[in-house]
Amino acid sequence: MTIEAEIQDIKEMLDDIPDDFAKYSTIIEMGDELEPYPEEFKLDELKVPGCQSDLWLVAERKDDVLHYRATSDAVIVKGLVALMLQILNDRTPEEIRDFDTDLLKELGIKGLLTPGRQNGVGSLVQRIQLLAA
Amino acid sequence: MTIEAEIQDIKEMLDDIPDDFAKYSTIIEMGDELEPYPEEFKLDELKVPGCQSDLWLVAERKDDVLHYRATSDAVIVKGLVALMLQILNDRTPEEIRDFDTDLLKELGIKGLLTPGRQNGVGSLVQRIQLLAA
Amino acid sequence: MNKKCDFQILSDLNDDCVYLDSAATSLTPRCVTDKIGEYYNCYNANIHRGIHDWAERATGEYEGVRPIVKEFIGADQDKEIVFTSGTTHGINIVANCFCSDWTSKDTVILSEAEHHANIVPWQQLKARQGLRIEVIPLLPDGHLDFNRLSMAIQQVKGRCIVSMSILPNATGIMLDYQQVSQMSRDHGATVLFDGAQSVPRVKSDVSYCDFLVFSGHKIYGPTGVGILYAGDGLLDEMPPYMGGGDMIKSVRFERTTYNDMPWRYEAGTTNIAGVIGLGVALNWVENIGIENIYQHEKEISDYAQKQLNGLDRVSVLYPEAEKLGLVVFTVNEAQSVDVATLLNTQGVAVRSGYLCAEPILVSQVGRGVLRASFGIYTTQDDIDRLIDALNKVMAIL
Amino acid sequence: MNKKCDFQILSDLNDDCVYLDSAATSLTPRCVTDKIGEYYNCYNANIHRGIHDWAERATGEYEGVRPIVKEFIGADQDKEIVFTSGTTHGINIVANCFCSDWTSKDTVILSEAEHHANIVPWQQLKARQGLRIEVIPLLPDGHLDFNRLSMAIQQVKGRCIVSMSILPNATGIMLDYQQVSQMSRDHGATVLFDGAQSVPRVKSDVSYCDFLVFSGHKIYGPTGVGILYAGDGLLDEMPPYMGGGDMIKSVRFERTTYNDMPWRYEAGTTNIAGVIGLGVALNWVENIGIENIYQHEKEISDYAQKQLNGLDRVSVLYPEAEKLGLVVFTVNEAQSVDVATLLNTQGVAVRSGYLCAEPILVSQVGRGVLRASFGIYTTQDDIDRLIDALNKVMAIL
Ligand SMILES: Cc1ncc(COP(=O)(O)O)c(C=O)c1O
Ligand SMILES: Cc1ncc(COP(=O)(O)O)c(C=O)c1O
Repeated sequence: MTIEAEIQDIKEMLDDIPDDFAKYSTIIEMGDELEPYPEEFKLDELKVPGCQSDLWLVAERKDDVLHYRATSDAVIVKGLVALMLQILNDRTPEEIRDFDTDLLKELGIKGLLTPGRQNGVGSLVQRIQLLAA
Repeated sequence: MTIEAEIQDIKEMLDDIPDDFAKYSTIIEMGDELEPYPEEFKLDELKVPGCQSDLWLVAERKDDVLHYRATSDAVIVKGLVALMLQILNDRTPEEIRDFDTDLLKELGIKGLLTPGRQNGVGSLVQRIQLLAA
Repeated sequence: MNKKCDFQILSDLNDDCVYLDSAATSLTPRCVTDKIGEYYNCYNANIHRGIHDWAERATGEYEGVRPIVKEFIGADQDKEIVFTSGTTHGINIVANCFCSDWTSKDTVILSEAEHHANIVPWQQLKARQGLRIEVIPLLPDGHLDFNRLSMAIQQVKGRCIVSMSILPNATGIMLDYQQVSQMSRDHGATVLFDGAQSVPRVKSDVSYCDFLVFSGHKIYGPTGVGILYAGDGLLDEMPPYMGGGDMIKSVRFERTTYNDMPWRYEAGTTNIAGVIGLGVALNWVENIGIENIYQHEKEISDYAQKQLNGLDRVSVLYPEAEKLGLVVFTVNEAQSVDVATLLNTQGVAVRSGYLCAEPILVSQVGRGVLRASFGIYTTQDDIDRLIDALNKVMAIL
Repeated sequence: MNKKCDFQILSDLNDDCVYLDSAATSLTPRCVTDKIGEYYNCYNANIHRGIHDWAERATGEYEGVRPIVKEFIGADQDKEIVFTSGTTHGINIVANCFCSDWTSKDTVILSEAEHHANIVPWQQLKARQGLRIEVIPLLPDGHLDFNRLSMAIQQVKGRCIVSMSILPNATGIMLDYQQVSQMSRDHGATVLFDGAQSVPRVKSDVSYCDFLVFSGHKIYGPTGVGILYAGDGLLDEMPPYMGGGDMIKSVRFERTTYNDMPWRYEAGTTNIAGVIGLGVALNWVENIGIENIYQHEKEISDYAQKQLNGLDRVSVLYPEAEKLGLVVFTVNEAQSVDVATLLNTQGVAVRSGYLCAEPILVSQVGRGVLRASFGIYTTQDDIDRLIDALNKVMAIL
C-alpha cells in the first residue's frame, strides 16, 4: 500500500469515530499493539527532542527498507507513534524522504504538526525522515 | 488679581477666538510684547530642558515677589511664555509654589501640559515653581 | 461574582470551554480590546516626539497609564514606573543594569520555586561576571525556609539582591513577602519581587521592595507589555539596557546623553497600544476591587484543592498548604501530557509539563505536572467540570 | 491606488486630518485590528507550552507568521526569523549577542545618517568593551561616500560589521545597499541592514545581508513587534540576550541549556497578538504588491519634493536627490516646531525636530527640521493640502 493510501485508510477509520475523546481512546489502544521497544534502547541518544514526555526512536535497515521501533511513556504519544509507524514503517528510504508531511494533516488530529508544539509527533516524523537520509 | 482670576481672564479671551490657528496667532502676538530678555542671560545653565526649541528662564527677587524673565526662539513657545508670565509673574513664592498646575488645563490649549511633550511649557512651569522653592 | 459577561471569548459561543490556564495568560475583557481598537482607529500615532493631535492624544493616553500603575501598586512617583514588554524583560533590566558591575563577591538570593524568568537572567550574569547565586529551598510544607534565608543573607560579603516570586506559579503558595523584605533589608540587601502571579490577585505594596515586575497579559491586559517598578534613584545612574530612540536626551557620535527615568529604559517605539490597553485593564480590576478578586480566587482555589484532594489517584503538590490562583497536581500512573490532552477533548483547558519552573518540579515531583489556574471569571461550576472530566479520563488511563 | 478605505481611522469622520507622519508610525488597516480582536476573542492563550485548543490555535497562528515573514523578505528558513519588540530591539540583540566578545580590535561601520537606534547600542558596546566605531559621511548630494567606506573597510584589523539603514529616516534617500553589501563582503565584514523605512516600501532581499531588522508598526502592523532576520547559524551559538521562559530547553540551578533558533531570542511571553497582527499586515501588503506601493510612494515623494522646492522660503534637505517615502525640509526664518504646531491647527500632521537622527541633522541643518512622510494611503491631494497650509503658516511667521 502507498503512504497516501495508508493515510487515507487511517483517516477513514478515525473519521468514523464520533468525538475526540473516543478518537484518542482508539489511538491509545493502537499503542498497546506497538512492537515492543527493547529496554536497552532507552538511551538518551535515541530520544527525540521537543516532547513533554520521553520518546525514543531507533532505525534498522532490513534489505531495501527501513524498520523503525519507537515508544513513549505517554500513552497518547505512544499511540500516535504506532499510527506513524503504520504509515511509514518498512518502506524504502526514498519513499520516506520524499513523503510530504503535510499529508498527515489529513488525519484531522488537532495540532499534530503545529511547530513549537510539545507532543513530539512533528519531531518524530522529522527524525524518521532524517534517519532515512 | 489672583492666579485663578488671571487664568479665567485669559481663558475668556482665548475662548472668543474661533479656531486654533487664530488662537496661536494671538499667542504669537503676545510673545511680541514680552519684556526683552537680555542676551547675556542666554546661558546653558538657564535653559529649560525638554523642549524642541531653546527656552531660557531667569528669576529675580523683588521685595516680596519673584520676577521672571524668559524667552524662546520659537515664537509659539515665546507666546506661551508670555502667557505664563502674565499669570505667574510678580507673585510671592508661596503663591507660586501653592499654585495647582492643573488649572492651566482650563486654558484649553491642546497638549499644553502633556507629560513627555516637547513644547516645554510643562517644564517651564515646573522650573518656575522650583525657583520659588 | 460572575464576570464572564465582560469577556467576549466566554460568551455563549465558547460556552463549552472551561479555561483553567489563567496563570499562563488571563483572558481579556471587552473594555481592553475596545481600547486597543480605539488607539488604532482614532489616534494611531507615535508618542513623545510628534506635536500633531494624534501624537498628542497618544502621548497623553500612554503617559496617563503611569499614574494608574503607580496608584495600583502604591508607588510614590510616576517616574518609578517603567513600561517593559513583560515580567521577563523587567527582570533582565534589573539583572543587567542594577547589577551591571556585580562580580563573584556579590550575591543574588533566589528561592527554589522561581520561574525560569527569575533564574536564567541571573545565570547569564553569573556566566559573564561571576556573581554568586544562592538558592533557598522550600520546607516540606511548601513555604520558604526562612532559617536558610537568614543564614544565606548573613553570609553575604558584597552586595546582595533577594529576588523572589510573591506567588510562585508552580506552587500557588504565597510567599511571606513582608518577612522576606524585612530580613533582606535588615542586612542591607536589595529586594526584587516577581509579581507576575501576585499582582493580579493580591493587593500590591511596593513599600516592601525596591523592584517589582509583572506582566500585562496575566492581569487581563494585552500581550507584549509589562511593568518594572524601580524605587526612586535605583536605576537613575545605571547604564541602560537597550539603546535607541526616546531613551536619550541627545546623541552625537562623540557623546550621547541618556534620558531621565523612566524613559531611559523605554528604548525605541514601545508597545503603545499595549500600554494604553494595560491602563484600562488595571482600571477595570480596580473597579472590581482587588480584595474582591482575592476573595473570589481564594474560594475557588480552596474548592478546587478540596475536590482534587478527594480524588484517589490524584496527588496535589503540597496538599495541605493554602493555595491562591492555582493548584498543581499529578495523576498517579498517568502522564500529565496524556491527561491534559484528554481533558482538552472535553473542553477543559489545563496546563501540563514543568510550568517554566523546572527546578522545583524536578526536585519535588520528578515529572511533568498538571496545573489548573483561575481568574476572576472562574466559577465553581468550572471546577466541577474539571473533576467530572478528570474522572472520565482516569477511567481510560 | 486609493487605499484609504481600508483604514477605519481615515474614514469620513477623520477626513479633515492629513496624516504625513507615516515614517514615525504607519496607520493600521482594519484587517490587522480585526485579527488582534480575533486573538483576544477566540483563542486568547499563551503559546508553545499549552496543549489545549486555544493554545494550539494561538501557537499555530503565531508560528504561521514566520513563513509569511520569510517569504516577504526572501529568507530561506523559518528559523532565521526572530520575533522582536521592534527595530531597536533587533539591533540591540545583534550588538549584544553577535558582537558579545568584540573588543577595541573590532569595528562597526555606520553611516552618518543613522537613526539613534543604530548608533546608541554600538556606543553602549563601545563603553563596555571598547569596540571601534567608524562613521562614513554622506556626500554633498546625500549619498554615501563609497570612497570613505572602502577606505574604512580596508583599514579594519579585527572583525567588522557594517550596519546601515537602507532608507535613512532623516534623508529619505535610498542607500545603494547592494554596493555596500558587496564592498563589505569582499572584505569579510558582516552586514546588518536597518530596514525600518525600506521594508515597507521597497522589495527586501536578505541575500544582500546577514541581519535585517524592521518594525511592525511602520509596515501597517501593530506596535510592540518587529523582526530580526539572522542568517542561518549566525546566532546559534551566541549567549542569548534576554533570559527567561521559552528560550531555554532545560533549566537547572547547576546548568541551563538554551533553546534552538529562533526561540533562543524570544524570551518570556512575547507580543503574541502583535506577532499575529503583523502576519496579517504583511499579507495585506503582499496582496497590494510591494512594487505597487513603491511606485505609488515614489510618485507622491517626487510630487511633494517638487511642490516644496517650489516654495520660496522652504529649503528641502538634499533638494536634488530622489526621495522615497519622506521629504525633510525647513522654513527659512521660522522654527520648525512653530511651523508644525500651526500646520496641526489646519489638520496637517508632520513631524518636527531632530527625527531621532541628531548627528546628520545637526551637521547638515543645524536646527530642527520638518518631515512629511507618506504611506500607501497618502494622496496627491494630501500634499496639496500641506502646501496650502504651509503658505498660510508662512504668512504669519
Ligand atoms: C531608520 C530607522 N531605524 C530605526 C527606527 C527605530 O524603530 P523602532 O522605534 O520601531 O524600534 C526607526 C523608526 O523611527 C527608523 O526610521
Ligand atoms: C511567577 C512568574 N514569573 C515570571 C513569569 C514570566 O512572565 P512573562 O512570560 O510574561 O514575561 C511568569 C509567567 O509565566 C510567572 O508566572
